[in-house]
This record gives sequence, structure tokens and C-alpha cells, in this order.
Amino acid sequence: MDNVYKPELMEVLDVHQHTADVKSIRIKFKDPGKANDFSFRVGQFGMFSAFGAGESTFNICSSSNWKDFLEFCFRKTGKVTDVLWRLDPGDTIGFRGPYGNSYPMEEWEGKNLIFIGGGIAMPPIRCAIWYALENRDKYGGVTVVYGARTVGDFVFADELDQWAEKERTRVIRCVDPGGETPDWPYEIGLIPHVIEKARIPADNAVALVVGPPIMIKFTLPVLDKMGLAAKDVYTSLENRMKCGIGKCGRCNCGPVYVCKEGPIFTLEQLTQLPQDY
Amino acid sequence: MSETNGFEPKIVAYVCNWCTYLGADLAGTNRLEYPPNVRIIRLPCTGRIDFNLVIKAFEMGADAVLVSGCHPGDCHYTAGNYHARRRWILFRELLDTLGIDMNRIHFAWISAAEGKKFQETITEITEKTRALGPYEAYRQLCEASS
Amino acid sequence: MTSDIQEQLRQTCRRLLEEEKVDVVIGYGQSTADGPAYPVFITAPQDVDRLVWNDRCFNNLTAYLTRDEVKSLGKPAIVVKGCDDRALVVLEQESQINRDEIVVIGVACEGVGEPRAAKCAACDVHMPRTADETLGEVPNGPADLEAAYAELDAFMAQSPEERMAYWRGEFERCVKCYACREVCPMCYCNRCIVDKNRPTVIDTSAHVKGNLAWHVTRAFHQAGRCVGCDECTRVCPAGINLRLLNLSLARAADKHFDYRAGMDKEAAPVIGAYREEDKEDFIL
Amino acid sequence: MSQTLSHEDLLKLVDGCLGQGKVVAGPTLVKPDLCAYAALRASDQLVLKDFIHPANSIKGFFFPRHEPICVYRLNGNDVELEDVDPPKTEQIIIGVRPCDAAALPILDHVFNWDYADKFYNERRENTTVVTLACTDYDDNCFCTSVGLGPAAEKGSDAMLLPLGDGGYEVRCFTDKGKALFEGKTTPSDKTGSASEGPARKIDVKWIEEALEDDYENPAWKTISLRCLGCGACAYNCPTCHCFDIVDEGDAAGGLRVKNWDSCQFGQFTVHASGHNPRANQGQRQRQRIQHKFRIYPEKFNEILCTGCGACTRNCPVALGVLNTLEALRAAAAPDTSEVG
Repeated sequence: MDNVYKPELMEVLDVHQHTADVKSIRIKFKDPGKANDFSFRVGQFGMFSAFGAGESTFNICSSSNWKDFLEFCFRKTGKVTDVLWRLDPGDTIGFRGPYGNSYPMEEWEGKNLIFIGGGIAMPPIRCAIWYALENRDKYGGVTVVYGARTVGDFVFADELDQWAEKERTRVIRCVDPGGETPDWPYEIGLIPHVIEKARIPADNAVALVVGPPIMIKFTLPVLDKMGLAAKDVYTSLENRMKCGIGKCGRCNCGPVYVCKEGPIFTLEQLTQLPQDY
Repeated sequence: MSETNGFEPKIVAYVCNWCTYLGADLAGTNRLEYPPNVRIIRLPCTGRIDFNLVIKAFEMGADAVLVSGCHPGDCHYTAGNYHARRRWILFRELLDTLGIDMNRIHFAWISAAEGKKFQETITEITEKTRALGPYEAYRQLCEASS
Repeated sequence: MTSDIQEQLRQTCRRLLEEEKVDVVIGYGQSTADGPAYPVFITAPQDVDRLVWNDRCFNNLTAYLTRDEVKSLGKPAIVVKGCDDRALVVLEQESQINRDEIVVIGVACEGVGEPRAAKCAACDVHMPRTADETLGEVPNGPADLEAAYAELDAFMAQSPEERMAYWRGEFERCVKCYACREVCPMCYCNRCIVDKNRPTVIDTSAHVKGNLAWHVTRAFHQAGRCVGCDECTRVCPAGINLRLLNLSLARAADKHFDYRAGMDKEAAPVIGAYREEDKEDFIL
Repeated sequence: MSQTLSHEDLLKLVDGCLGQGKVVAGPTLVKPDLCAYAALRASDQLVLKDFIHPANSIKGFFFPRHEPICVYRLNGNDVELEDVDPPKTEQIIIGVRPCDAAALPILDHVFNWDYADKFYNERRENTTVVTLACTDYDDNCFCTSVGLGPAAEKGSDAMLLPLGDGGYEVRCFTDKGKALFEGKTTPSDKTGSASEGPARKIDVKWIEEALEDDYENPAWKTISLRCLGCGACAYNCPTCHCFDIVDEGDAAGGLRVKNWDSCQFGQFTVHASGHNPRANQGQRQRQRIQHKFRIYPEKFNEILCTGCGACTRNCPVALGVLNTLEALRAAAAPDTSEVG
């Protein structure tokens, strides 16, 4: 019988530092056979191992169209990420996955997509943005609202310009008041206010909102006001996990195992759950 | 070396930065030879030497542990060694109750000027531990834990 | 005797609640006469009849004084036995409680458990020492420390190898449920060292190595602080006699520093103070 | 016609199995006043009377409290990873209370939905469970409330029913059970009996309904005021199965291990950001009860509780599932101002 807890060995291809404490890492399977067999859907997550420190859960933030590598992004905040932070190309880590559900990218076809992210929460949105932009014809207008505390806190900042150049795509960047630099050309303000001001058309739209609980809390009423139904607002939960495969009991949120039935939920589903996230 | 089947004891020495570490340094610069069995781990002060470190050393296969710092009155932080001494007094009794071999835990005051004492202490502990043999009881306990 | 105390206890608590001297009474309740007593939190005067006092009132309720969930209920009155009362002294020494904000109801205790718990055999604090109101009267026995440490002496008569083998057998049963920690009034850290992982000082695994490391830590963090309520030992599902470890440290503090935890608020704590003449015959 | 076995012959069977190198476990006195399931060194350690329920459960023989899941070796920037197999030794557990055996088919679900946990499954395959029907109960038992009983067969390969003369009627339910007792038993007209079942009852139907939308119920806070947040309930529970995965080793390498964990611990759900979704004990108690009586039944159509009462017996503050549920029920009745 297979050992479902045994990770695959991955080689670190590239390390990119985004902010003072956020990095993303590109990895590939050491075993070429595994690489060929592997596929995932945007929105899914994996368990990433720094051997000796343990495993952590991260969203796979690369697009599922990219076949040469997987990418994940993390903030240096604990035992595992301390070790991941020190990785260089050529180093070895472990990976299990993909796990969990994914964004219903087929269901979203033909719709206008609104992506709203705060701070470190960009990676789980980034995979969907790239996926949509790489299948540009299938989707309507794409709006990306990305807010961070300060100018220095943007993750994948260089990609924002690439997205903005695509057709029917609007990128709105904002920093919290006080977080701007003198030459900051974009918005200053909190995400909910910026969205309100931006007058994003909400007809035939779905929104994906990921960020700290406080941001989500104040953003949802704005989306509601814009006319987005609860079933059209999606988010990705970040419950702590250990096994990722519906056994260890840690990610339970009401009747769901976030690792199996999630991490993607609509606002409509979330209102049925306790606030255990 | 000796009749103990080539057994080389592993000795972990937790030493304070200001006295014993310099004492060890002095032993070195004075070319006072001492057994290579000791692994020196430098900490700011004996007051910082957490008792968990003693346990950790045994867990990782140490056959004996030495904790050493400044003589009373000489602490760089005024009283770290006095506090440490109190803790050791109590800690030794706990270890004794647990049946830990008290012949494998040593405490010493070794100043920066006592290179000779460092040499002698390490030599003595090494020979004593060599005579005791490997700390089988703790090793078995660890082996039972994989 | 105990039923008199129980009645007085209810009256006292009713008065305290009615006069709004306190918001909550932390005491003992019982569902059935022969069932176990357990902690209850009474907030209304009409509920004081739920309070009981008998020899099944094991819990050291002072463990609740540092818990956020209980603190949120407001100013407490707390029911303590003599041994629990010693915990109050330590908590106050360590600035964990503001004694002025707590009404302490002491109950005279002739001992708990049937047969009596080991700690009761040499008890010299039948009467709580710092209570604001004390109910009942039992003469305090003399401090017979020899009797108090008799169990430890018997254990120490074994060889170190035998002792190690004993503990190995005991720790093989430990599942690391941490009942010993949670029940202890002195284990009030927000995040226990065993739950910290940068670095991992103690293996979280419940194997014998990790269990030994854990129990050394638990016991030693109680050095000079453990008041001997023996709750850790009572609640251990694996029946590990943690009392022996606590006793060894209590005796060490007693022997070397003439110190007993929770007996004298003004005494300088064993860990945290020192004397230049502390013994050092074991130091090279 | 029934099949019977004398106590002496049962002990011979135990010694026989031990002689063949099998692991034989059962209730035993680990201390003079503490009966618990443990591996036996000899048959005379087996205790089959004068206890209601051992302090622990048998889940550790299938899902150990500590289990290596792989070995890693660090070698420069390379890592060697080695699979670990659970021991292949055949296990026989004798004298299991029916409530403990019943937990196994319940746990089979979670260890096999979608992803199969080989560690659990292989141990399960290698183990024969011989239950001992209950002839007595205590105030903490409530098996009949969750569809089980003193002679419930669920999870048993064979069952011993005391005859009153020191012997047992042996009933075999599976091939494993039959294989164990093959040729060992004697046909007889005696039949063993079990007790009628515990006196205390809870209304599971009511609980399931009450838990339906119960997340904000203030009763959780008051019920769990006395809960100290230890894992004595979960770790002795036959069905609780939460675990942690950690690496343990040194600079050269080590083991990745699966360790028991409990939803009652404050650190259990803490996010990397420091945010804790279940920040107080009331929420954590709610989770435990919800998982047992709603989440698990919804997923797997089985209650994650066998009514063994181990949680209550081991609880430092006499809480446990049964008392928690009764308190929940009392709180739903409006005529009380009780707290805790």
C-alpha cells in the first residue's frame, strides 16, 4: 500500500524575494516520471516539507498551464518557513499534493472576473489570474484589486504590470494610508474604499477575495452593495492543516474538512459554517 | 588508550562565555593538551544554561555532561552563576530521583585564568567516564523511542 | 462536620453574591451523592445550593484564577482547602493574581479521598492559612516533614538503575495528554515550552525519550513552586506517580534552603533568589 | 449448541500465541489500582474480571500515539527519503470491551476515504479482536444510547461471554476469529450472558438536531468553563483520531512522525499569523462534540462515539461527552440560571 504521507522530493529551481519577509520558490519533481504524471487545478494546495523542520501548507500559486515547475509563496513566520527562507536553487524539499478543491474556472467562463487580494494573500489569486489571462478569450473583463499595507509589501509586484497590459484587464493597486511613498502613482486607501470608488461593473461577474479576515469582513458588504450574489463571491480559507487529506482533524470548520471540501468556498457556503477560520 | 574496548566517551561541556570558555582558550594557547572527547558549547552565562540542555545532550548520545562557568563573585552579569548554582542544587536531586547516573553530570567553576584547571577537569571527567563506559541506560531509552 | 461546613459555605456564598461582593463563586458541585465532585461556577445567589463540600472535593480550584474564560466572569470568590491555599500564595508571589480582587473562602479539611490521598497523610495545613473567611475547624497537625517525604525515602532506597528502570516503565505509559500540566495552578504559561518549536526543546512525541524530557521539564519548572496538591498525580490517566518527582524537589528546597512553597508570602522564592553561602560541595 | 472455553484454556491460548511471537494484548493491571489495555508478557497478566472499562482504549494498537511515517537523511542539498512500514507482527487483543471494538469499523472510514492510511490499515489487517461481553456497567457508560450494547458485535472477530463458572461462551464472527479459536473450544449447552446495559441514556437524535446550527450557542462557554483543556478525554477515547505530523531528528536526519493530537489543546488550530479560529475552550468543546455527533455522522453515517465513558472517567473535572451533552440539554431547557 502507498504511503500517503510520504512526500515527493523536489528540486528548488529558483527563489524570488518579494518583500522583507515574503519569498516564492519554484520547484520541480526530481523524479521525471512523477513530473509527467502530475497535474493540478488552480486553487489547489500542497504540503511542502523542509526536512528536519516539518511540513507547511501553501497554495500552489503557479498556473496549471505551466508544466515545467510548481511555485509556492510564503511569509517567513515559523519553524518551516525559517528553513524554506534559507533555500537556494539546487536544494531539496518535499511536496505532497495537489489537495483540496479548486476554482471553478470552467463555470466562470464567459463571466467578468474580479480578483481582490490583500498583502500576502495574492499568491492564491495569482494562479487564477494567470490561468484566466492565458485563456483570455474564455473570460470577460478581468479586474485585479490588490492592496498592501505599504509599497514594499506587494507580492509579485512585477507581474501586476504584465497583467495591466493584457486586453480587457484592469489592475488597481492601493496601499493603506501612510504606506505610500512620495512617488506612489496608484491608489491610497483601504481595499473596500478603493473598490467602491473604482466602480467595477458587477453584472455577470464573480469575485475572488482573499486576504486577512478584517479585510474580507469589510470588503464583503461592498461587494454586496455592488450587487454580487453570495454564491458568486469566492474565497480560499487558510485553516491550519497537517495531513491535507481529511484525516488529522485539524482543519475542521463545522461540518467540512477544509482540506477536502475546501479550501475554496463561496460566501454563500461560508455563511453556513461557524467562524472557525 | 585503555582496556575499555576502544570506547571513546562523548562529553558535552556547556560553558560560560566569560570564564570557562576563555579558560579553555587559555588551555589551547598554552598548549595544555586535554582529551578531544569534549564538545564545548558556549553560552553567555551559566545562568543561561537551561537544564533542558543537559537532557538534550544525553538524548543526543553524550556519556557525560559538564556545566562550567565563573567562580562565585566573578559573574560577568553579577549573579548569573549564583542563580545557576541554586538551580543545579535542586536539579541534581530531581535527576537523582529519576535514576540518572549522577557520576555523569559535573559542575565546575573555571575562570579565564584557569587553563590548567580546564585541562585537568576535562581529563578527569574523560577518564572517569571512560571507566564508567557508555551511558547505556539512556541510549537504550532513546533507541526505544524511534 | 462537613455537612455543617457545606451549609455555612452556601450561606457565605449567597451573601457574597447577594451583596455583590463577588461576581462568581468558584466552588465544588456534585451531580449525585456518590459521584465525583467537580468545579462549578456560581453566578446567582439562588444557585448556591449547588455548592458542596465533602472529602471528594479534590480539585485545586486556584488553577482557574489565571484562566481567561474564568477571569471574564468578574471578581471571584474561591473555595480552597489548606493545600490549595498554598497555591494562592505562590500565585500572588508571582504576580499572577491580585489577592485584593479575590475573596478566598477556606474550608477546614480533614483530608480528601477514600482511602485518604497520599498527600493528606502528613498534612500540616488542614486549615487554610490565608483565607478571608474560614469555615469549620480542624487542628493543624505539626509539620512532620519526615512523614511527608517517607514515600520518597522508600523510593530512594532503590539503586539508581532500579529507579531509572521504574521511571522508564512509567513514562512508557505516558500519552502526553498534558492533564498534569492543565490541572496545575502553577502551569499558567500562555504557551508551554513543550508547545514551542523554535527550537523544539522537548520532543513532542510521546515516546519514552520525549516523555522523560517532558516530565523532567514539568517537574523542574515546579521547583520551589509546587505546593504538593498532587492534582497532577490524581488526574494522570496513565497512573504515573508524579508526586515522587515533586516531592524530590520539595525536599531539596526544604533541605537546602529551608523553603516550602506557598507557606510564607514574604520568603524569597527559591528560584529567583540566592545566597552567597549556598552549598557547592558538588562543584569542581 | 454453543462453543465454550475454560479460563485456563484461554490462558493457554494466550501463551501459545505469545510463544509464536505474536503480540497479545488485553486488559491488565499496569498498577495495582489501574487497569489498562497493554501488551502482555505472559497470560497471567491478562485481567478479565473486576473492571468496568480499562482506563484507555485499544486504538493505540492500530493508530499508535507515536508512529514514524518516513525517514529522511540530509546530505548537503540533497535529501534521501525512505518509506517506513508498520510492523507486520500479528496482534491479538483479548478482553476488549465491545465499545472499544466498535470504534474500529467507525475509524475505518476516516482512514480510508479517498486516501488510505497504510499504517492503520495494515495493523488492522494483522489484528484479531476478541471482545469480552460486559457483565456490569458504571455511571459513565452509555453504549446503548449510541446503538451499541454490552454484547455488541461490531468490530469483534470473536466474543467471549462469561459463563459464571469462570469459563466463556465463544462466539466467532469472522474468519480471523474462527481461526484463532479453531479446535480450542468445546461444544456445550451453556450460554454466556451480558448485562442489560447502562442505566444512563442520552437522546442522540436530539443531540444531532440540537447541534444543527449550534455554533453560537452561549451554553458552550458555560458548559466548558470547568474544562481544563487537556487531552485526557481525546487520548483515551477509542474514536478520537486527530494527529500531528512533525519531524524529529538532528542535523544528519531523522524521522517524520505522526503523533496523537487533540482539538482540546489551545495551539491546535493556531494559524501562522497567530490568529486562532477556536480561541476559547467553549469553541474547542463544541468542536469535539460536533465532530462526534454531527460532522462524522454527516460524512460517514456513523456516530464518532461508542459510549464507553472513558472520557468521563479520565476527566480531571468529571466532564466528558456524557456530562457535556446532559449539560447542553439542560441549557436548552429555559428554567435554569446555572453556570458550569
